[in-house]
Amino acid sequence: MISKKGTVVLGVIGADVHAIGNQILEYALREADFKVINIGVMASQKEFVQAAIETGADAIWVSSLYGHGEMDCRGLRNKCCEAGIGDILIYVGGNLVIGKQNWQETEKLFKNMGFDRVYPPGTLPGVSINDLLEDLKLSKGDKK
Amino acid sequence: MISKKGTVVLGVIGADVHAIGNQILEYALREADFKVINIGVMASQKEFVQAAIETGADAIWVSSLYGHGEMDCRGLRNKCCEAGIGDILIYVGGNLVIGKQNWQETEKLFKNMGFDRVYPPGTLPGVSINDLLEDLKLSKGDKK
Amino acid sequence: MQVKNKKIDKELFLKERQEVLKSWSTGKEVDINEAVEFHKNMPENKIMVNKLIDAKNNNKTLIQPRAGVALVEAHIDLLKFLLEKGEADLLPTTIDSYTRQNQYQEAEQGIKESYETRRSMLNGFPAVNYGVKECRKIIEAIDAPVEVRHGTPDARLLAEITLAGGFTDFEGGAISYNIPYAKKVSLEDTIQYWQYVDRLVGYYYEHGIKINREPFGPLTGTLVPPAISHSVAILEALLAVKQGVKYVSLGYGQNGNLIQDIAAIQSLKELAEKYICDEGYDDIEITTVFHQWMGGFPQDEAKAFAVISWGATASALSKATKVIVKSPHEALGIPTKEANASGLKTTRQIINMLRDQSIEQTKNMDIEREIIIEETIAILSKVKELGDGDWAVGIVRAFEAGVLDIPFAPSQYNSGKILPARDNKGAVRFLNTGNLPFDNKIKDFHADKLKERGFYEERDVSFQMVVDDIYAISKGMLVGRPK
Amino acid sequence: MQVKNKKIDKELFLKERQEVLKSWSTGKEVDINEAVEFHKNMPENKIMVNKLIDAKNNNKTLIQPRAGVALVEAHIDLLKFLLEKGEADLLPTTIDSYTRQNQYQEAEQGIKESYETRRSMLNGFPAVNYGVKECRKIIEAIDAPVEVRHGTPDARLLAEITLAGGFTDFEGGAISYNIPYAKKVSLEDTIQYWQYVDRLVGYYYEHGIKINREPFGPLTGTLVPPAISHSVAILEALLAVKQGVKYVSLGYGQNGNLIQDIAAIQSLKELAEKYICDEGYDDIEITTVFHQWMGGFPQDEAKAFAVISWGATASALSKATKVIVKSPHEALGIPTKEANASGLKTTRQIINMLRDQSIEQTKNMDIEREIIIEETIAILSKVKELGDGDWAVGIVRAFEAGVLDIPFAPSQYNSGKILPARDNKGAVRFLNTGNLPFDNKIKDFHADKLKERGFYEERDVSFQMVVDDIYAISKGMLVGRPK
Repeated sequence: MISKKGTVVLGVIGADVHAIGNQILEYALREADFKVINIGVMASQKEFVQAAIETGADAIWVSSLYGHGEMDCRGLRNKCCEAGIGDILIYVGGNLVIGKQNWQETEKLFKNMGFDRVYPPGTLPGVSINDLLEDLKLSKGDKK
Repeated sequence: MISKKGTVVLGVIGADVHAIGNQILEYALREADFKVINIGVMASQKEFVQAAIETGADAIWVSSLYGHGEMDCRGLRNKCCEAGIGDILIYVGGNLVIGKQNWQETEKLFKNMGFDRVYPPGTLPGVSINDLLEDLKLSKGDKK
Repeated sequence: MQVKNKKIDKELFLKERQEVLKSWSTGKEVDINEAVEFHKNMPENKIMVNKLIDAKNNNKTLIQPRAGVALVEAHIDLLKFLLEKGEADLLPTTIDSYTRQNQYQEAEQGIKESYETRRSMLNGFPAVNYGVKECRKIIEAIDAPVEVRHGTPDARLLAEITLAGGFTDFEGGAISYNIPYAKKVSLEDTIQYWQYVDRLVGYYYEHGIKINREPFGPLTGTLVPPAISHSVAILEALLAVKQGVKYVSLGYGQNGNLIQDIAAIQSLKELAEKYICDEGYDDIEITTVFHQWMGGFPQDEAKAFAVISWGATASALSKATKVIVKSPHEALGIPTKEANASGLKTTRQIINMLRDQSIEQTKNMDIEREIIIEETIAILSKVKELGDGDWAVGIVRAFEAGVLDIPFAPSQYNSGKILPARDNKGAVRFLNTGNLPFDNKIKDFHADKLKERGFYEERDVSFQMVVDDIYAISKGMLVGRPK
Repeated sequence: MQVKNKKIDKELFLKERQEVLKSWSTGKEVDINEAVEFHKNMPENKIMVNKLIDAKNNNKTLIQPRAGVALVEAHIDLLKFLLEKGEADLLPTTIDSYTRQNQYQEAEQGIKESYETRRSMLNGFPAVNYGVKECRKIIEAIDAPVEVRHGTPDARLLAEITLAGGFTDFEGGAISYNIPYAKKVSLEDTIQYWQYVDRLVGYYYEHGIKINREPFGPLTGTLVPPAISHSVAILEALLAVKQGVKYVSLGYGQNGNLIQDIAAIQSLKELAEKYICDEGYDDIEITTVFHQWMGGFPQDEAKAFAVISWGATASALSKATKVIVKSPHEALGIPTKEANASGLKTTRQIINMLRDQSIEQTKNMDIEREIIIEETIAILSKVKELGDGDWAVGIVRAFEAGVLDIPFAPSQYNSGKILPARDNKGAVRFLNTGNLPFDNKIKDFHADKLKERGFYEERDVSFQMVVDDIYAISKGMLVGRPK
């Protein structure tokens, strides 16, 4: 059965070692019939891009739980463009900045960095998976 | 030993039945060597004034714990004036209004009604007793 | 002595009803047959008894706030908020203090000023002034059972109006809403008032309507030894079932020592079932109510959350049928609706996390349970003896004799000789047993426990301990130790 | 295999120090003789060991927050606030994640951006970049002991700088700050790094300075079975005392089931004392640390307060020496100082109210205690066997063999075969014991417990239970039941 709905590169960016959400996301994506390349915790931007190129991934899912997301995520979209996969979907979620967040501002900050979807802490996997299905339908529709 | 420091009429005003603070106050005043006329809970303005006249009290201590204090306390100073004891010290304390209080406003409200001292919830007896000792010293000093 | 523990004759009851309904203008709206129909058409999930029995059978602890404001629409908004945002299982309508004293004129003034100032000038909902139709607006708007909670010595008209209004639970009793809530009302009077209320509930039952009755457990809410509140709760239950009440929730106010609190809920259930059974009833459903700490609260909200959590913990571990919840604003007066909902959510989280947990019965729990049972039986036996076998007569005489005695109560009919204080582990003991009919074994038990504390604190056992204990929790401790 | 559980030779140690101190510019500020003098002149109440031993002797539970920001003055303000407004007993300095990975360049950038934006761009205090003098500003300003808390696999330079800076407690260990905190760092390396840290602490001790060491108890912080974290804690304690450490605090992260949590603290103390004693030491002070719930928190603050209270309750009833406190902002990231203080105050109130209370030892507590002891002994015996009697060698080989295995850990040196899940009462059991050296009796115990839950929930025992359990508390439950 190769009815995979798509391929996702999954990882926790920067010096962040939060492994549990990452493992749950992998489990949830597989359950939802996606192919998952999990590059694990402490992943660099380069590792994300490399994995996406090697596997022809449809999306990159970046987690950041430790508050340094703002510094770690800058430039990821650029790196993708330089590598020729500029239109890949990039989602990010977690505790993205230090301190209690004004969510609107945080979301705007990361959207301006080129992320397609930005998720607050506590988002359940199903939410982002549904978004992904929708985004993929649209993008695949476009291609037809 | 008649070294009583003064006489206080003590009571809980209105339809309020909170008896415990009242009993503690009585205990604390007696320990501090005051004469106490405790008219107890559910005391009317008339009862306060009557007791003060009959005993030549130095102060009236009004408690109100149930939030109706604003309605119950209006006019007490007037009743004292009409009864010829217009310059008696009147203190009030407790949960004086409904809801979480802006204390400055509540204090102002009751000072405008003619109360000499207004206490927020949770005031320990010692605080008001010290104030009373000070106010009495001043007023007795005046009389000399 | 004119009171007797005897079911009120139907004709006499119906005649008295006419008088009661005349005591304020809204009384004439009450049509009991129409009210029975209203109840019959009510959805099952709005009936308190259904939810309580379901919880009892499934070992769940339900959560209920306190809440009441002066204006109907605001009151409905408040209850909806507590149901939806606060995740309450059961809802209350707390009645204002003027209505509790039958001062309907003053309540009217409070409603008027509340309209004018757009804020509640009353500390509760003045149900009598509003009457049946306005009460039903509440019941129709709220998708949960609603109980009337008050503190009214003579609640006959209040019961008529709120039960006709669709409320399915009514708090209070001849002792619990008199001695802690009134100064000069005689027990003969309140026994008769509450026999009327119970008879009314029984009347509804005869017509197929299940209404729950809940004696007010915590009494004065401060350092009440379990045997005292248990005696009162059971006596009020016995008076109630005599009038045809079938559903009774018996309450207890948290004292703070976990072992004593668990033992209290255990013994309350056990004793109530025994006494109800001894009177020959086999069709009474008894449930239990745990009140979170009723004494002084810390002003700091974080600390108040801790007190609320500790109450939630004790309620869950004691397996009470429901818990009455405090808010983090407790020390500051009546809470905002958000603070009220916060108290509920904290309690909900604790109850849920403890749902599948339990503590085994330990030796100390047994000791506590047994002493409470022994003390309560001693008191109730003497009450019955003083009443020559009649509980109602016994109550009146027992209060006269100080055999029933409630600490810190304002009533002149209470002898006020007993004095409670915490022992070295925070359990509430008797510093003075007054005229309670306790044998030396019980008296020595309490004296020894307090001596142990005195020794530890290097001070005499005295009233100063009581004062220290009263302030202790609001100052962040359970036992009021000297500095 | 180059690691051995052997005290580092003094000369070699002093030589290695020269290398370590060169690894970042601030290293040259460290003058250990001067640092010893600095410690000697420190007031007694700023020394962690003094407070811990006093608490242990007086059966008190101390409270400590987590806290660290990028800028020194802001960090001092934060700690002062937590001490004065939050009523903390002990204080931390939490180190930022770049420093934890020895990425001092990135930390420098974080400090710079924090200055520019006037908000902390780092999730902790970059102590290495600041150096000894700036660290001492903290110690001098704060009237309480301060511990370094981090998550650094190679913390040699961090230890040099912070201990010279006057900190009197240092968290971490070869396993607990590697396997849950790193991806590709070998155990051989971290064992050597931490032998160095312990040797440094031992060196201070030889010069009359008491510094406490605390292996990080909760590991990955989510559904860690007690025997797993106990094994790690005891192994790190054994390595530490070998290097001359005399004061060890062993930690455990709350699992949520009260009986299991109490039994865990009891058995941790018992086991640690046994193993330390078996190794021939009689001069080691062991204290215990209870971490409030380390998993996902509810976003709602009222519910978070309940989780904090429940942790405080378990810490008090288990009589842990100190409790590490969460804040009501936990689900949302790093808390404001006010929220941090709130968590402390809630904990303080619970600890105080439970100060004089205790739960007796029950049969189920004994069962839990015994199974934890049995499991831990099984693991540690196998570790020793694999190491041919050498704990350090054993650790490396045991991880290779999956005899030591930490659930949900990111390290490639962790086999990750074991899987935990809650049983029907919320205690954490093994759904998969992987290669743990458990006999059938232990395996059956866990299988039966989970079967019981599966039966109750009418579903198979599977990974879905684990997923449900991980989200449960943040959704308001302890056990992740199906809808």
